[in-house]
Amino acid sequence: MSNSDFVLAIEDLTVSFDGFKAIDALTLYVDKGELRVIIGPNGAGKTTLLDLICGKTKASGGSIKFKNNEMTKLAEHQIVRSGIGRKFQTPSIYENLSVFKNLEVSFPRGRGVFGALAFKCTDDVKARIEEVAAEIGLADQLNTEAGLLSHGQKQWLEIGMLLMQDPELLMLDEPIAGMSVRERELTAELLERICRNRSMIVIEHDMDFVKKIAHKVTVMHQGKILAEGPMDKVQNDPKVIDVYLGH
Amino acid sequence: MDKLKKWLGTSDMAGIVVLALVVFVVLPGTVDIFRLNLVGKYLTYAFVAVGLVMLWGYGGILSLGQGVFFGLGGYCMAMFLKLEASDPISTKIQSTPGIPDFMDWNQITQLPIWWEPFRSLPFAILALLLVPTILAFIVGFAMFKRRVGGVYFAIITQAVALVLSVLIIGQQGYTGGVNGITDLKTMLGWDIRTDSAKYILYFANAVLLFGAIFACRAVQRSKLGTLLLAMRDKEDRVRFSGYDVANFKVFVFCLAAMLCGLGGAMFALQVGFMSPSFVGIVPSIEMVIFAAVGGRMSLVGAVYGTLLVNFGKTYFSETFPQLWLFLMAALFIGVVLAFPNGIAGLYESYVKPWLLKSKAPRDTGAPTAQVTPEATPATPPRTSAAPARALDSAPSGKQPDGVGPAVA
Amino acid sequence: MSSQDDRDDPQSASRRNFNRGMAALPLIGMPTLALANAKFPTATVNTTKLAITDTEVTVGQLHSATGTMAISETGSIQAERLAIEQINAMGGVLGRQIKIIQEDGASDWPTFAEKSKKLLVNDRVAAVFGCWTSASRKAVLPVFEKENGMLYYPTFYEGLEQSKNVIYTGQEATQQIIWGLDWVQKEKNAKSFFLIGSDYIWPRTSNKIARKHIENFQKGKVVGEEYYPLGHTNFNSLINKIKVAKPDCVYAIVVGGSNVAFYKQMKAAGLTSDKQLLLTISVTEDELLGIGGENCNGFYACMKYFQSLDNANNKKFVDAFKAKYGAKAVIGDVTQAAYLGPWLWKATVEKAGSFDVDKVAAASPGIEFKSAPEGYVKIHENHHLWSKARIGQIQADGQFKMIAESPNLIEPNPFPKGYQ
Amino acid sequence: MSASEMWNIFLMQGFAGLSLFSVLLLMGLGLAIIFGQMGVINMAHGEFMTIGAYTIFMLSSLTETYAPTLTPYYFFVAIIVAFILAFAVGWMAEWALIRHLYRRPLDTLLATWGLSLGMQQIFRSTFGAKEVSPTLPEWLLGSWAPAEGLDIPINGMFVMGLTLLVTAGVFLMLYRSRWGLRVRATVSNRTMANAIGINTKKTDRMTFAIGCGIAGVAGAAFTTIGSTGPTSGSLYIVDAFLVVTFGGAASLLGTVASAFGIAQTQSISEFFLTGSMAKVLTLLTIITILMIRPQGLFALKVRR
Repeated sequence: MSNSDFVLAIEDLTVSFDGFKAIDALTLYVDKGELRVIIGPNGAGKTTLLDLICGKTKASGGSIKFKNNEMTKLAEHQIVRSGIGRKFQTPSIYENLSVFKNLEVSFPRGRGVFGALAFKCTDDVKARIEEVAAEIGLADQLNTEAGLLSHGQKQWLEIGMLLMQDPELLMLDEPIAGMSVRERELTAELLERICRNRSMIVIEHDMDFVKKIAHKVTVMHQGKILAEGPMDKVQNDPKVIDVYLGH
Repeated sequence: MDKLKKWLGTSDMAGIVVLALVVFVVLPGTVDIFRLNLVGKYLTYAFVAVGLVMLWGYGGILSLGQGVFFGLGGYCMAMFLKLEASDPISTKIQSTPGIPDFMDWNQITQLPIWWEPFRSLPFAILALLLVPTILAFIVGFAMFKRRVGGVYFAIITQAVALVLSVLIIGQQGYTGGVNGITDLKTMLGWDIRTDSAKYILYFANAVLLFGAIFACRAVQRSKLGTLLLAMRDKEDRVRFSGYDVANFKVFVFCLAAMLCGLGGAMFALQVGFMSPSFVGIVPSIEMVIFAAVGGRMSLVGAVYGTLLVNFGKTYFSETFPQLWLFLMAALFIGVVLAFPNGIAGLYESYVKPWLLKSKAPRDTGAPTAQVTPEATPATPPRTSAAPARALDSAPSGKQPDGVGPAVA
Repeated sequence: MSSQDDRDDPQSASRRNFNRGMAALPLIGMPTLALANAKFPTATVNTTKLAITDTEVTVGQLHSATGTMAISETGSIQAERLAIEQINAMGGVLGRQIKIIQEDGASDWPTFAEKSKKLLVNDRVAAVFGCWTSASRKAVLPVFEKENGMLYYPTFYEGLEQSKNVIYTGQEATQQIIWGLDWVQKEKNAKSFFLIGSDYIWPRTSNKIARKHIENFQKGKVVGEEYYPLGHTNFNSLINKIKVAKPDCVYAIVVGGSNVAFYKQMKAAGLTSDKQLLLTISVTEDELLGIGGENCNGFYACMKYFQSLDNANNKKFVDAFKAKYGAKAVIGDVTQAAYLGPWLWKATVEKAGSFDVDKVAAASPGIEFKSAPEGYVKIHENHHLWSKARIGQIQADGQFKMIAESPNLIEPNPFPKGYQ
Repeated sequence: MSASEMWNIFLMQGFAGLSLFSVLLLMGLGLAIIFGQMGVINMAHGEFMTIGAYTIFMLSSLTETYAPTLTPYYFFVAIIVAFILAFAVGWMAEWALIRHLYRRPLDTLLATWGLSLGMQQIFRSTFGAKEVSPTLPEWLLGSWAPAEGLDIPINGMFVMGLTLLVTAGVFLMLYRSRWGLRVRATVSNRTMANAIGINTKKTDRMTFAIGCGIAGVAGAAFTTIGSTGPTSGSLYIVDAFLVVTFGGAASLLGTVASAFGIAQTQSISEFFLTGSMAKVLTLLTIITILMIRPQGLFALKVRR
């Protein structure tokens, strides 16, 4: 099978921390335009997997190909620049800056030292910021200091910051953790909308939410893939049931 | 009057204008040339403090080796001035006339080759800017690329300061050793020791300092300034927004180093000598306190802080010689415990609200307006003792129910 | 403790000590006071706007009261104050009482430069007694030359300097080194030497002179020369090198806190005075306080003064010093040299009949001070002092026992030909 | 030079390295606890050592005056008193100062620097600016000569033995006691430690005070090989930090290894080079290695 059909092709990926294999010979493919949800019990290695893809953790072995380019040897910022965006588990925004500045900083221009010095917030940048702000529902909060936002709004802001870069692969680590019911619904809608022209990997625990958004679900356990497929199939897989309910 | 009050309260230019008045008008008009020369000396330290605002306040990087760069800049200038002061006629009692006196005392009979270019003023000026910058680049590049930060960076810069001071003291034939390079007299034939020269140098120094402040202000207001603040807050987020974080840190470290070099050179010109006592650890830490007292986030505050600490030091050491160390100690502890944002922070929280009592909108866009008292100035390096996040744990604690987004 | 006396409220301290000084010294000066001022009107004795009134003359004192050098400079501060009080008790200088402005150099050379400028420009002092390290002197020297001040510098130092504006009351290097080396060669039959120093200009220059003298004049051998950073505390490797080189004599110019570590570790390594000859020019009674005499007894030091010198001048001096600063106070070479400063200045001013710095500088050569604790001193043309060199052996109680003394006064020679 | 002499020098040089190793380790241990375990940059560490040194001085004077017969033995008591005094001062310093600053490690640096200035001035006002020399027991000075030409410094052996004892003690306390468990729990997850009922505040104070106490012991022991004055402690501070950083801050074993490595590098290079150049060489080696391996020699590998 050719890898080039996939946006992301992970093969034989392994990482160990002092002998403990957090990810063990894992192979995973993500299609173009696919929204993949990864579920699994605590310690299954989900977040570690995202860390590996975005370069935060270096792999002990195996390969990660994004659009057929090897990512494992690249630095984090190079991986981002090739089109992978990642949202962290806890909202990771610049609390001291305004919403506007948060988005502006994420705009993919002037990324070098001197580029940043010369960077001007031109009209097209402003237009883009306003567009994204509207998308994430913070259009009227542009001048608010980000630290003052509610927890849910912070999560959205971080997603917005990723959208500024228009990544082809977007990875979200528990985007609805700590959100109210209403916020969850809105987030689900948001994800569906932004998924239209890019691939996404989402880690989530909330099964209703997963059901609502997932194209395909991967279940991880002890650093390995336990099952993969549509939600209803995976849900009925005895192995999965065993893992979730067994011990 | 109200208008003035409002302007003072809202514009960050106001602080600069007031400082300019103090430095260019009030001080020269009120103090004698001896005290003014002292102020000039303090203002050379202010370059370091301004650099530290950028490096420490904005970049979250604490260097305990800024004295190294101050010293290097000063030595570059002093080497030029010393060569000019060592013409064959005024050094004719030496066994080798025409070389600096301390070389003659150390049986060096020929000017070392690396001293030669310092006969040229343009070269010396270039060197005093570039030598500190290049050293900062090498150290910074090596460390930031490997994500050494916080405490570790501070300790390593401290070791660099120690190495350089041991080297300078040990190679006294080439550097003047512990005495330093003394007895500097003229620059291109212009006697720098006269009162008129002191005046001119004072103003030249002040102009350069304001140039430095404006340059730093421009950096703060650029996207780079925003990025520095962003990095200090969430370094990983910046990295995963596609920025090579290390490059920005190297840049701001080099910038601070260059400012130090400039300050050192102005010091050598105004005081008339340069000695390794600036290169060591103690002066480097003292320079950090200048910025801390002034407010680590405020360029103008750093200058006030420098002036205040040094005036205090001079005054107390003249008036209460045995008490002044206690006062310095109290200053260090007090600034950290009670006023983590220094003078500028006090201004922000007491003076400004008073100025704005007649209600004026707050400018939220300018980064200078944002001062967070509890901000951790630096993220610990990856290997620090900071607790590792528990694997795959969901965020705990209650979150406030947010208002729903206006998704149409 | 004792050394703190000088930092009490200066007024009460000086009053107290003034009374003591009065008791100790004959009151010859007092009746002549009014007369003197008629004889020396301020307008004629002070043509350069120095801080001098009909009854008072202001001088500066510039030492490190704080910082790492405070250890060494405390003695000088005390001695200068003692001398000035005694002079005041005798009626002062040209009928004027001496008033002191004390500044703290804080062991920091730029601070020394700053404070010296303050003393000369703002306070217009007639003379400054101060500095200890070469670095501090080098830092203030341009200021004194430019502002035309007068500095009395007490420390034995490396030489290579001579200024109209400085009187060097300590020995320059050749005075301290050459006679001492000749003595160990002659009396102890030392042919090979190991030179050790802290890494800065005085030890390096002194060792250079020592090496030239050993190699060119004594035809001896230098088997090692080592420098350690100031504040270094570990000398075991060095001591092993000494053991390998087996010199007849170790020539040590270690200073400050390193000194203590060096001698304690020498003793612990078995290199005590019964096994190893050691001559130092950097250990005075002050340093012995920190080292402990029991850790280096039997070694030799060469300088011009020891507290134990047996002469009438010295006895009076030591008694006065102890009366003022406590029975435990010790007096080292530099302390004594600092004590000379005010007395020499007084004599010079009286000879010149003026406080003007130019006249004082011009009148300095030839000034004698016969009641110096070290015996007799005279200012040379080059503003250094003629003085004797003496060898003392360290005793367990922290004092020196004088073993030998140069027969004549040694001429100061700050730019020694053949040693550069 | 004969073979036996060469052998003696070799042995003595080896001992010099070991003795420097124990000096570095002893001064690094207290810091390893404070800096390594708590992340507090205690710039006043040297001054806590000075407390120990002055304790020896005070007790030696007392012993000389009131019980001269006990002079050979007071040293052991004095070391314990040094620990207690430094511990008490450390306890107070933590209460007054450090506890407010746990979230701001770089600020602890400034605050403790201020503390060190103040302490130095207190020493100066109390004991005078000049150095003092405590009278040490005669048996501690001098050398042990098992063979002709071979002299082993007794004070070196004493410091070495003490270092061994203190290191063993620290290891035992950290890995075998309730306190150690609490400290390690607090270090790895403060919130969690709090949640399971560990009084982290008390643990912090105890930890800081114990670190200071060990500094006091080090200072007391160093009176046998170094000076006692208001600024004596500051001579050690940079070396101590380098030892701890170089070892990998959180690892005690790393501190031991790094003290050993630095001591050997310095002592061997001092033997072949001049003192100043040896110092430069040692420092440059440390800086270079730290640049290549910023986490130090021993570091925990965990997911971040």
